Amino acid sequence: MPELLWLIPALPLLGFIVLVAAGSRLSRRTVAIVGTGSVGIAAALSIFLGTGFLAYPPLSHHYSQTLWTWIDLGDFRPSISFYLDPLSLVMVFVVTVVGFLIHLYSTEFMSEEEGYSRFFAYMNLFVGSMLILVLADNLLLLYLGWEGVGLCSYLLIGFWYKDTANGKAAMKAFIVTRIGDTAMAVGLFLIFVNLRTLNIQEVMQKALQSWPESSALAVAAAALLLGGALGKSAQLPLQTWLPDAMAGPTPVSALIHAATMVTAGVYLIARTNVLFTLAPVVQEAVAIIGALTLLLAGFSALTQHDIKRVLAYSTISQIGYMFLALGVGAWSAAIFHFMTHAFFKALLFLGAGSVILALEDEHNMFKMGGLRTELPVTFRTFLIGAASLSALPLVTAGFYSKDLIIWSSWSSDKGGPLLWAAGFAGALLTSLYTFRMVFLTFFGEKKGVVNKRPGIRMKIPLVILAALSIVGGFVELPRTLGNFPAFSGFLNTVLPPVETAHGDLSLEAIMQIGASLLSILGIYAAYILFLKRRRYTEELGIVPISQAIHRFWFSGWGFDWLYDRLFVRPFFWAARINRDDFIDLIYAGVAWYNRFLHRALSLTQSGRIRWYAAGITLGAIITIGIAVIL
Amino acid sequence: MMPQALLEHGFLLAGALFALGLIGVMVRRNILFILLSIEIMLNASGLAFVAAGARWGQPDGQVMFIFILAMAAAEVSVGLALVIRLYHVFKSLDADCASRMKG
Amino acid sequence: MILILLILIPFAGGLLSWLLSRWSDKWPRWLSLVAVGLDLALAFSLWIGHRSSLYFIGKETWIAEVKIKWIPGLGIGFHLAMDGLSLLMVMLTAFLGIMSVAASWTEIRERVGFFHFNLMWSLAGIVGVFLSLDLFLFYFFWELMLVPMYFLIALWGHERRIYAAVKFFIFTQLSGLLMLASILGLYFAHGQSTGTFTFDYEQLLGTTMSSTKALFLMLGFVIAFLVKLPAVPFHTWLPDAHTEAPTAGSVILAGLLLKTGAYGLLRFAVPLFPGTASDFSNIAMVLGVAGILYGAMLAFAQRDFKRLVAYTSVSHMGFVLLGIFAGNALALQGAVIQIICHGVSTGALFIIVGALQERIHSRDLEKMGGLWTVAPRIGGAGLFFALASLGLPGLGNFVGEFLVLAGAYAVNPGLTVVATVGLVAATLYSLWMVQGAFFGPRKEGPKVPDFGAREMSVVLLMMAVIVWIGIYPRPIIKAATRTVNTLRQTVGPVQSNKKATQPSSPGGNYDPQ
Amino acid sequence: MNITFYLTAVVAVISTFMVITRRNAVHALLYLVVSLLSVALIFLILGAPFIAALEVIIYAGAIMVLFVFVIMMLNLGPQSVAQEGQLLSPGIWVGPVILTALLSGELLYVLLRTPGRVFNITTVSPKLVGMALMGPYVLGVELASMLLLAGLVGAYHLGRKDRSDGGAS
Repeated sequence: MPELLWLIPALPLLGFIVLVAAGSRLSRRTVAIVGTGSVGIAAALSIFLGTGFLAYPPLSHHYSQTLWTWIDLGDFRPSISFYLDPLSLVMVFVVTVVGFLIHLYSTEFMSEEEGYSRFFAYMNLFVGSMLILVLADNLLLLYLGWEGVGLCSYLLIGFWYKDTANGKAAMKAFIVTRIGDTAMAVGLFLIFVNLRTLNIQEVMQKALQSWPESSALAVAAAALLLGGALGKSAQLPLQTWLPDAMAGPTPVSALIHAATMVTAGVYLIARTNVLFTLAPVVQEAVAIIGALTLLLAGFSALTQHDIKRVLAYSTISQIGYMFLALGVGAWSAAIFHFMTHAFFKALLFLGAGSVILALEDEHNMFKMGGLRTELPVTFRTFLIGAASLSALPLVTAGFYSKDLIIWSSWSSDKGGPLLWAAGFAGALLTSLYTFRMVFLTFFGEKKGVVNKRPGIRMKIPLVILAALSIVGGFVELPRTLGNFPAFSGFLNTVLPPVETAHGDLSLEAIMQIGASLLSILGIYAAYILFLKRRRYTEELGIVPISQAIHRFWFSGWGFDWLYDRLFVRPFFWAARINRDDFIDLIYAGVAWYNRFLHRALSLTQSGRIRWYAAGITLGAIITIGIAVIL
Repeated sequence: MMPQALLEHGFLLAGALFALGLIGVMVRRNILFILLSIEIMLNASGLAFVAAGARWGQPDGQVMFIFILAMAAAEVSVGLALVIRLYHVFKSLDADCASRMKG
Repeated sequence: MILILLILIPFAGGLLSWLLSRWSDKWPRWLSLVAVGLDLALAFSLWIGHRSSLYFIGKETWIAEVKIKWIPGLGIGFHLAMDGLSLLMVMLTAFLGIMSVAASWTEIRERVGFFHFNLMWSLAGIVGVFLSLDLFLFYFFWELMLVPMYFLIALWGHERRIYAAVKFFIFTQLSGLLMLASILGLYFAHGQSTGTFTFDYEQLLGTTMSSTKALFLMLGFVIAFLVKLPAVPFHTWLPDAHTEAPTAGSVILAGLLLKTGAYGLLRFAVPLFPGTASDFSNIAMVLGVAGILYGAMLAFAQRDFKRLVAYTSVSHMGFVLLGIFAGNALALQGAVIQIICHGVSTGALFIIVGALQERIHSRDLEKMGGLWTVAPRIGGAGLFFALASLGLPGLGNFVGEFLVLAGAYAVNPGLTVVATVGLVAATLYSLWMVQGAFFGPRKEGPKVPDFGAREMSVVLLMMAVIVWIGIYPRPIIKAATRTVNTLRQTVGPVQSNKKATQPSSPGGNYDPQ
Repeated sequence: MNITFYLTAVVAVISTFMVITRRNAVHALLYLVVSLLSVALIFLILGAPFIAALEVIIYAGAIMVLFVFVIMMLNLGPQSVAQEGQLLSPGIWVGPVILTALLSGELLYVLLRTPGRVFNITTVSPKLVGMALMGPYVLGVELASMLLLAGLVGAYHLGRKDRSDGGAS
């Protein structure tokens, strides 16, 4: 049974190959069947393997399967092999199931588009690469998947390639993440050169044995891997690419830029948690970066007009939560939030997609409104997603996962009041911007004309994801609410439990109530500000200082501006200046000098005998003169 | 008493004639005069050989003169043919006319 | 004997092509194809036959050898030999030879016979360079491959072909002259110290001489090879030559001629002067890194598609240089793989550019754009090889670059980090190229027919090779193992003395099982 | 010393000077004949009667006659004398004279650096010359014959009238 493991990534890749080779000759129906089917079978297979894993957990707590040795050079023996443990099982489950639902949604969403087969080919390649990433048993294979998903992200952001702006956004995404990837590559070199292996489990063991805590190598290794994670997961300071990545089709944003790829950084850190434990400085940096990112992105989300950009900033912010959890050592909480986030954020993106499709490619929320009667299914599912994102207490998945993170950031020995405060404030921000979006889009007066209502293939994924966004949280109930830690229990063979420093039960309850109230308060505030009393916001918008702040937040805290001045322009300038290669000028100078000599000497060839005779005479004078003097 | 001579004097005369010929080559633009001046120079160098041969009482200097003579004859014949050709082409004896091979 | 055949077949093929071209233009094309195909088959049969002996460290170094007296009075012999490295190089030569003949099937319409004559002779010279073990013979082939290449550029090139051809010729000729001086210097140094004057490689190995003399002699070799490689600052002939050459010329230039530089370093410069070379290694590695970054930046700045690809060669060969002088097994194997993958991927990019130029008569990226709509196959192929050149894992170039960098990291971490920035730079220019040519709105222009069956099969073959090396590079690694080990045995002691503090020498001594 | 030698030398120099300054080619030619005859006399003084005879016969006789023929062929009239006047501006003399003076100065310095060597003049008979020519110098004679042949062919080739009125091919 575990022998089928390789099929999970292989099936989508097979789909990719079929679609690339024969895509232009297949009918749309066949393309949809191949594209969705391959992922669907992979999803079924992963559920099948997962139940097997749960029912009969292997003694070593993992399955592994080696296909072939990739490179064989002395110690350097990375192989193409897959490693299934609870952590990767969760990842595989989310990737395949959410991936399948989004594929299904896309079959309808993209039905009017050119390049239908190209779309599904890229999507399949993405799912395959993502599965390789999460199943890889060594860092090099992980890196392969890592770059593969980056590539697919690039290809899919730039899917509508005829618009140069999309291409630019795609390049930006690839290049910014590649900067992080480069750090990660250096990390790989460091790990291999010092530990003589790239196999993840061996790396962890050897690191524990040979690197003392806070040793320079451990810190460097963790920091370099963190660099990769920051790029891929769009955290400070490499977060700028994600909002622009919304140029891609909406299912792409849902799959890649919300549910799966952007959380690869979280997976990487969780996967190599030993390294981070060995480097407390870096782990603390992870927490701080997470906290900062979740706040900054939350404020930016509050000011966006484009519904997808709101969701993009929200994604950055939620991944910030995950980083916060990782930073305080609440590994399983991060993965838990990853899972619930994948459900509700995919749901929100797909909902936004059907709104956008209905209004003929209208992204601006201020031109929407009153859609709740026009698009009832979309509205209801979107509402569930929004509630889950805002962590509406008790009934939503987001509540359980986010609450766990906020609590951990207080209770963990690595946590603290400041980190907790950031998470706590973030909760208010989250519900505020989420329901701003809901109220602007679905409530109020109607502004647009609905042209296209979602069909069955778009509704099914919405409904399933909405269901998951609710029940997904019940796998892990806090001590105050039934104490059912099934999820973290499942993961505890891979991810060590959070080390609590202040584990007061009553405090936890108080904090949960506080967070719940905050979330509801946020929703209420959004109701007041963006639905009931719009003039408050309008009056606020007139004040110059708030305008300035608005602009600042709207532009994502000016990072783009800064990077543009700091890196992009100088680089372009240098490239343009040196287009003709100044080194060539040196050789051109030599050539010019020779040509000059040639001209000067050819002047002496006057064609006049008298001059030649004079020349000979002069030569004779000089020669004899030299002879005389010597 | 045998007649005596200073070797240097023979050389001086040869040098003077050579110098005059050289001035002629450099000054004159008429190709005919250039050829004449070359004859003067050749003759002067022949004189130097003969003078040097006379110093030792050996025939080698004279042999050299004969070679120079042969060469002068060959040179003049070709040179004069060239003069005719030049005049035919340019309708002038000005050697500077034939400067097509200038750099 | 088979080695002589390997050289003789393209020679004869070239001559016949020229002779038979008076009847029909088809003759030279088919003849050349058959000739290089035969070469590839021969090399392949050698590979199959020696698969295992390539790998195990046996007594004899060579899998095939020919040694005939030529001018014994001067110690010149006709000495050919092949080991794993030369076998790989010969196979690459034959493979790219086939590709370039196929790629110029419709491009070349004038003096077809003479074109193929030059192509074949150039290939024959290259094969000779990869096989000869007599320094005199080596120099002979080294010069032989240049002259036909000069004609290829000067006669069938683009707008500024004469300039480019002359520049190419002067650079390589001058550097070749330096090498000749060094060869003679080595010849006399060996003769003085042992009394036997010989050009034979195996005898010249381990010649004792003073360190300054060794330095100068090595510099002669190294500069010749660096010019060919090319390394910054000797690279400026390359963009002109590559840009102006016809497609087949560019493919051979980028795919093979540059590789002779790398091969020369591996075969001659380092083993002949082991101590000096490892003293020189830091400078060479800096040059390599400079090449990686500088080439990438120049590539990014270009508007001319072909010129852009040409500069990427500078960047990629920087990795090779870095790997060769990092000197451990990882880096050396990485360099070998990079040599092969760069040959194939850049060759393919040149074929694509050539195909585009044949169709739209321009190489200006700003005049292209949106070609994906009309020619998705060209676009897909372009995208694929752009990804290969930016080092996407799963494709061959990644394996090469990663191994080089991992090996170099063990020797010099700081420099390697700088070199790794080259990966970002490679992303920049590769994406820029794809964006400029294939994406964006379609500008008005002539009709662009997509790749036909011939071009598609060429490109697909090259893709297959890149993917194969990307996910299963072990045959290549195996084939080069023995060469790399021998190389490390000559250079190794010096390096491990230098790094005596580190107990397990990085990159590892290893015995393959 | 032999007064005849100096007198003849003066005549030679003056006549040679006249050669290079004349405008009329025929005049120059006649002066050259005078110059050659006086050099022949000097050869006689230096004890080389055979060479003196050759000088008169071949130089003054044959070669000069060749010049005369050519001048006659070219049929140069008075206008060529006038043209020659234009070509001979006074300024043109300066450079060559300076150069030649420098060269002569150097030669003089070399000659006069060592004290004069007086020697007895003995006549070297034509027989001796002939024996030397046909003895050790026979190869030179052969070469000279080749040269003369080449001159002959060259002169014929160059001098012959072209069928096509182009270059000298």
